[in-house]
Amino acid sequence: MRFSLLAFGVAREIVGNEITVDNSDIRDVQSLRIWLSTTYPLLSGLNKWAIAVNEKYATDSTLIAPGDVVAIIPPVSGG
Amino acid sequence: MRFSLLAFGVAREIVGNEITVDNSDIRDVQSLRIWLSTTYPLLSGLNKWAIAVNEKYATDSTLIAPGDVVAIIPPVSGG
Amino acid sequence: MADILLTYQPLEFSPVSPADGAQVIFQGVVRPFSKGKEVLRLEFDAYEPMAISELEKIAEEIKAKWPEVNQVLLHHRLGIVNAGEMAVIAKISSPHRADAFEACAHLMNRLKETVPIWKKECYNDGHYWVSSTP
Amino acid sequence: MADILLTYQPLEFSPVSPADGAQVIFQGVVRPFSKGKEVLRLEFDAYEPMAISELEKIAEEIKAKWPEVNQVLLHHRLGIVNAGEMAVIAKISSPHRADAFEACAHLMNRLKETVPIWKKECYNDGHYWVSSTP
Repeated sequence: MRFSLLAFGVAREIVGNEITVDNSDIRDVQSLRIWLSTTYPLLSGLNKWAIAVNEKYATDSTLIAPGDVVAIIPPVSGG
Repeated sequence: MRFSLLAFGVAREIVGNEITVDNSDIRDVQSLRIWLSTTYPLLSGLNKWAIAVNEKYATDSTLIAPGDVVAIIPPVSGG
Repeated sequence: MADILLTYQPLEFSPVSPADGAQVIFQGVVRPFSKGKEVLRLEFDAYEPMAISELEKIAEEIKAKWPEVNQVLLHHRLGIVNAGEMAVIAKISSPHRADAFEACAHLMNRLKETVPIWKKECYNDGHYWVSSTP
Repeated sequence: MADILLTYQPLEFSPVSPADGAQVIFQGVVRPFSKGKEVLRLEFDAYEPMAISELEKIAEEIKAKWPEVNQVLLHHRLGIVNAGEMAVIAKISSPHRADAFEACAHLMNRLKETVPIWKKECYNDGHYWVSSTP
């Protein structure tokens, strides 16, 4: 399954601006989190980050479909 | 006893900008209120007004001394 | 510390205070209608020296209650103010926004309780001193 | 109804809204010090389309909770913002001031909870993504 993964803030410094993920083990946010922690161990040192799927906050059970836009959302700090 | 009496807002339209009061019966705010209500009956039709003596809010027992500046303070409505 | 002004001129926007992280500003504008009637203009009367001393007391209250507040500003117009114009501007600058919001709301509440300023609403067919008659 | 802007340009003051009696404005300015260290500048990153949609949700929340609010404005700078410059301006216009103060404080609280914007503090000797690391 292929989808785009965006990263912002501190996560952008670890993962890069945008990568294409092509991995058949990733079907939902929970399996994405497992893959991310293995692939980018530095992410584990951060405060709890959220995942957005198609520009909406997702939960661990949110499914990821081919072509989705997925994003790593570190703790926000605007204002 | 002589003192200046200022009036503001709606009270200015009844009493005028400033008058000099010269009346030996007026010794405190309470006696001033009695004199005002007799002299300017229209004041009785207003919402409760305060009296300031020398630019400070006064109570009925505040004494008035010769040369004081006394003011009629209708309900304030700034802002 | 307190920047207090009563003026017959139009009010100016307050510049940004570069050292304070949180700045809350209140602008009170003359509404064109009041209780369904068209308001042509307001006229503000004030007992100026007492109004300034009451505003200074409020600024002292604010400094006592929110010690981190760095700036208390209150500019109020007097005389004729037309619909759509600002009648009052209040500003609080502080390192933190919660203090700034609370102190600015307090400043406006206290202004309306104790400061000797009076508002007359002028209509086509007369005028009314706000809060003055039952 | 909501006036939302993410911009790499300096923020402009919002003009007076002539029909609303009460206008509360929050200005967030970059402080020159953070935790005792001199801050040279901030850099803001954002997930722009999601930030705009989260801000629109907050504006809807405000309209539901304070139906009299007429204007919700939130302008946020992105990229480099130097100490002393405004990073954010929020404004609520309403007929009554209590609603305007509450809604503006709510807007800023929610901005800091849910809107995907990130702040990096840059010092002489490095940088720090605020809230990102333990």
